[in-house]
Amino acid sequence: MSNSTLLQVIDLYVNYRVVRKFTDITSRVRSAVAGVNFTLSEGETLGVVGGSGSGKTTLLKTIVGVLKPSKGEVIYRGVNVHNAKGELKKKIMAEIGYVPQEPSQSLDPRMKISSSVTEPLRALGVGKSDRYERARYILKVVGLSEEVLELYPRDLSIGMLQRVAIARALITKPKLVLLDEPTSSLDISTQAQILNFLREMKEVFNLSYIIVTHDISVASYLSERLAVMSHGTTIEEGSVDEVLNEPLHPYTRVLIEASKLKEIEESLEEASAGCPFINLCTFKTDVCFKKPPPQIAIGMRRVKCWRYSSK
Amino acid sequence: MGITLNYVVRRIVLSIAIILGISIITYVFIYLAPGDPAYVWAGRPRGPLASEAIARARVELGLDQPIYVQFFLHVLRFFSGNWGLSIRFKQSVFSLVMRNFASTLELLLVSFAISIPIGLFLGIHSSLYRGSKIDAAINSLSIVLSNTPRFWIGLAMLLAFTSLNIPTYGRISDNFRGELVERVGLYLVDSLLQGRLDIFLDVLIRIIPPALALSLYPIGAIARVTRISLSEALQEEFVREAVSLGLPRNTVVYGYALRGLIPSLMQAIGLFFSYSLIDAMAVEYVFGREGLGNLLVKAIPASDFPLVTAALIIVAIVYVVTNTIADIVQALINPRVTM
Amino acid sequence: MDSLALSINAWRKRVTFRIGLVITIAILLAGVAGGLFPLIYGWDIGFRIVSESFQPPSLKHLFGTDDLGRDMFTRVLMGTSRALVQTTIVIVLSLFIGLFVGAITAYYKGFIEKALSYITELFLAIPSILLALVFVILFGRGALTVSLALVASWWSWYGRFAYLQARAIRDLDFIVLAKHYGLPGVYIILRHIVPNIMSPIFIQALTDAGSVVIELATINFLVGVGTTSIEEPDWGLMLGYGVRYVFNYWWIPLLPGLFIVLMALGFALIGDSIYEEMHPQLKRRWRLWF
Amino acid sequence: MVLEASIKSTDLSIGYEYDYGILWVVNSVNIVVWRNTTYCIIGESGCGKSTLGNALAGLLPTYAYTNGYLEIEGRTVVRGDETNYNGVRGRIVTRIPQDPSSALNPYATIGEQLVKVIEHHYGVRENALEKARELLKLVKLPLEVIDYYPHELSGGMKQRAAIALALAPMPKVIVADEPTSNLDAYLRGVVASLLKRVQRELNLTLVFITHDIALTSVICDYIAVMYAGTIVEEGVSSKVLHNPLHPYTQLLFKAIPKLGYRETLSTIPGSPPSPTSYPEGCRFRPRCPVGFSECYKAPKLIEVKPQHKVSCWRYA
Repeated sequence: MSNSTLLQVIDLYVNYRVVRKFTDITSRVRSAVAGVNFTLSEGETLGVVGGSGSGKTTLLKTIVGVLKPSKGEVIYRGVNVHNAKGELKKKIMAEIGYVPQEPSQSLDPRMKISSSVTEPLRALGVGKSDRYERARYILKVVGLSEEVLELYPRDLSIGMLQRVAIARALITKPKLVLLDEPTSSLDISTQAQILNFLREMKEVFNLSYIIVTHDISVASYLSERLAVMSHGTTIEEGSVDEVLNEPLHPYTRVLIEASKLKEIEESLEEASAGCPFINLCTFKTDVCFKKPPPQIAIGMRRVKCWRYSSK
Repeated sequence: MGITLNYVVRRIVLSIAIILGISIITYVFIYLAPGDPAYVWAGRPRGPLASEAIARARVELGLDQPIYVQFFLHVLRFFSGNWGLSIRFKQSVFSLVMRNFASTLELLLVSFAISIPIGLFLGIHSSLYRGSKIDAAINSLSIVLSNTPRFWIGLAMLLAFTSLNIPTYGRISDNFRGELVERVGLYLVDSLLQGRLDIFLDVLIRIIPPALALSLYPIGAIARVTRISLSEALQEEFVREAVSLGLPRNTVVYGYALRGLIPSLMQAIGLFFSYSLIDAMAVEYVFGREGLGNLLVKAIPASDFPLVTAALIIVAIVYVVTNTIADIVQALINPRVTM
Repeated sequence: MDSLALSINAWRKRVTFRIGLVITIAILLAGVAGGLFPLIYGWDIGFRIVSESFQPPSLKHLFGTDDLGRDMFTRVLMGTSRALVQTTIVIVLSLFIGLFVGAITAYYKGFIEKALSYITELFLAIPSILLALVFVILFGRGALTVSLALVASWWSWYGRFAYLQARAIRDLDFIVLAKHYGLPGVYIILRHIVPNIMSPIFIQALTDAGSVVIELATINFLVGVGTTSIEEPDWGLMLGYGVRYVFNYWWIPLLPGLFIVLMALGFALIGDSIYEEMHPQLKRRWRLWF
Repeated sequence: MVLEASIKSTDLSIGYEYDYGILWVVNSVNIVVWRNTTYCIIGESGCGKSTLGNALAGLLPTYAYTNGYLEIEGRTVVRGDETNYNGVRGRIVTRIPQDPSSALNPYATIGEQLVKVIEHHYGVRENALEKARELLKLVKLPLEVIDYYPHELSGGMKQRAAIALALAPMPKVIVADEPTSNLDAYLRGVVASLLKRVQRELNLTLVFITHDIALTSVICDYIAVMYAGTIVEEGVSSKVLHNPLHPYTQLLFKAIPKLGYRETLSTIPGSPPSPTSYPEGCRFRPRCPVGFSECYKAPKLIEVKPQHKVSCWRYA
């Protein structure tokens, strides 16, 4: 049972329109997410690593159903998240929790913590006393005292706010929690507290996480699988050990080197019509300049690079 | 690739739609107005032939048509400048309104020529010295200025100037009235075109007091808007960056902080301009100047509805046009505009 | 709770707030007095001829007497209560309508947003005086009609303000999440959007009360449609009627105007001080980094 | 080689005006930064490192209060409560901002911004454009960027443009205030390497402020660790990184997740104190696992090993 598929993301595209200058008559379509594929088993955690502008926040928001994909599907336990209606939709919403990036923005500054935390239950139609009981319980689980319920966000430190945001995601007893940069606005000492806490929660509730972060060490601390994201697509995906020990893609390699504190070669940043990572690559061939690489599966791993296409 | 309508085009289409909306309201207004327009059109006939004359007028005016045809005709007439005849003045409403509007516009332009530099100066300095006594003084002054009824100050000024024997009543001295050749409609320009400096001075002296009274509100309002938005802009990171690069104070304030504010300030000034129209009408009335205000005061007791609506539509159109221009300029200046 | 703390701070630190409060309280007292006059002295107190006409201001007649010999001060006080009631109606109703229309405009993206923001724009463009005339034709002359006409024009101002404020917060995570949980739009607008946008708009409305007074006075000054007869003790009307006497009996048009100034100023000073308290970047003594 | 001091501070304290007096956020800082070296200041948010950086770059607002001395390249910029950065700001010291997307002027192209700065400092109109191109080449940006507006650039490119802008007045000292937060590991490494290369090529003094401890080992010669407004440890980077002495530094280094490291992270109990309620004596005392009675007195920063100073009673 524990090996069954929980979430499947199939060839996901999310487009948006841009007008470069106001004098432009036409708008161009750009993809924030361009062809993402992965499968997540129950109890498994996926770390998505990517810099700002790589489309990782858009990916999370699409998986959770806030944004609509232009193409592709998100399948949660055999149900397409974006087509679900009525009770089924509510059930899926309850089973997928979402923790946004900025804890200070994810809670209404004019609302008591108790109301904010119980909001998902209110949407599910849970009665008031049940809601509060559940809120008290969940706050105890995340290690906050009951008094917090009567406070407003401005009374709490940013680390506590993050705990409250996580508590809200956990209140509906989800199976899968999506975390958007859970530690990027925290201090180092608070970051360690939250990371340990997330691990603990995972064991207590048998959760799956999808963690999106720009810090590869944070991702590898919490995850079993790792996906490296850039230019809107996952350029490499595999188990943490495989990816860290034997990176296939040149970008993954420099990411790991940079994290191992080696001085790295600078390069011009220029996207070409073909592979965007030409400048990083020592194996480039003619085809790399012409066409963007396809996704290639090697065992349980996937990589987007022409180098492996012949194998 | 999707086709987007150009922002400028969209803005213009929107403003035309708004003017159309206003014309609908005016139509409702005239339609609801007491009295029979056909009766008025036929020249208030009496006697045995009256009903026939009214019937003829009804056909002429298209009042026998169904309501939507009438409305269509109304819109058509509206956009072709045929706004009917004034009941009180027995003249074409369009030309009457336009002539008077020129006078109001002249007053407004002079008052904004006074208030824009003063308001900007006060606002910029208030924000540069914010928290100080200068700032407190300027801020209090602008609150007082923008909360004094303009027509009341105008009245006080009229009294003061007249007791000093400075002629301020009316738009132009009666002696010159016949001598001025109207070309543009703005007397200040016309007199200069004619090369008559004496007329120009006479017109100028008469326009300054009402323009001053009228400029109180925009001075205060522009100063306040400038102060608040410049204070915010000076907090911005790129202004700090300019400071850290050792650029001189004037470059930082005018070249960096203020440059980004030009579009929003223009928009605000456009708004104040259209708001001031009603004030201008009241001030005009006080100073006995011809203009939309005096027209309105005479037209309302006479139930001259075509004239009243036309005069007010001008106000609405000025509002729409100034705002459209300000929006378009904003889009032209600001490279960040997104849709 | 927040606004109370702000007001206390404003009282402690700002002379302008104290001046504004004193003026406003004085005007309120004048309004109460003006409202009580007819109850005490009979319904015709404002119209009663008490003295010779055109008496200059004196201790007996503080603001002098008008062309018919009525006491101007009594009439001005009665005008105060009238103006206060009218201003309250205009501000409260337009604030209410504007706040909700703005919040709805921003919350429902797409067609509703476009349509409502165009409608707001349209009402912004229509001069209030035109709406006043339309309303007078529809419902007859009178103070209430003109107040409602002013509401019909004034709400659009708050509608746009609220829309801009709400647009800035509608994509914040807590609103996106609430929407995602499937909470109804009414709940989100009432619990999340309105509470987060209202305080700057409330302060704006407080500051605007002065403009409403002036606008009402201007309309009545020009066309007098806010009154049912020329006898009514309305500020704008009194001034408009008095204009003809400005050269000979200056107190008739000029003195009632003082009250308009005071009332507008009182509200504006209070609103402005609270605004300053809310924006620390305006408060700090600060001369760039030079 | 004789080391010359580029930045020298003596008992430098910086505070801000707030409702109930002055809030001192930086307390008695004594540092010496040698010329042509890279000096890192690390610490958690709210420890005063950005305020210290602003003091170095001459960006303290006028409602800030100062105490002590600060000398930059032989010019006294802070003496007691007087500050004077005239001729220092820009000419001698510039700053690389934290968030380049808000620090670049959104209304002007990159070229216009560079030319404006070069013209103001060196006044050569014809050469200014040439100089701007050289700067872009130095930071490895494509030359067509000169005609781009900031919003048309990617995050990494904006940061390079901001670095070019900071180099434009040809300063001797550069203060980089967390220039890499929000970039991924690769871009972070790229920006750090770029800064290091520029520092070497142009013989600059670089003050690098960061909370990213991993990055410091790549580029820093000296490291100062700040906690609650004071410097608790300072020294040559290899010594501080590999053999930290202060209990705070030791705990902090253990709290950072390392690549491939899966054991439970150790944490520092509690949270950093706020400037309104600094504890008496050693400010780390309430959270310190090895504190003792001496710690109720404020410790001094003393050299306990060659080129390695620490402020802790255990080494006194």
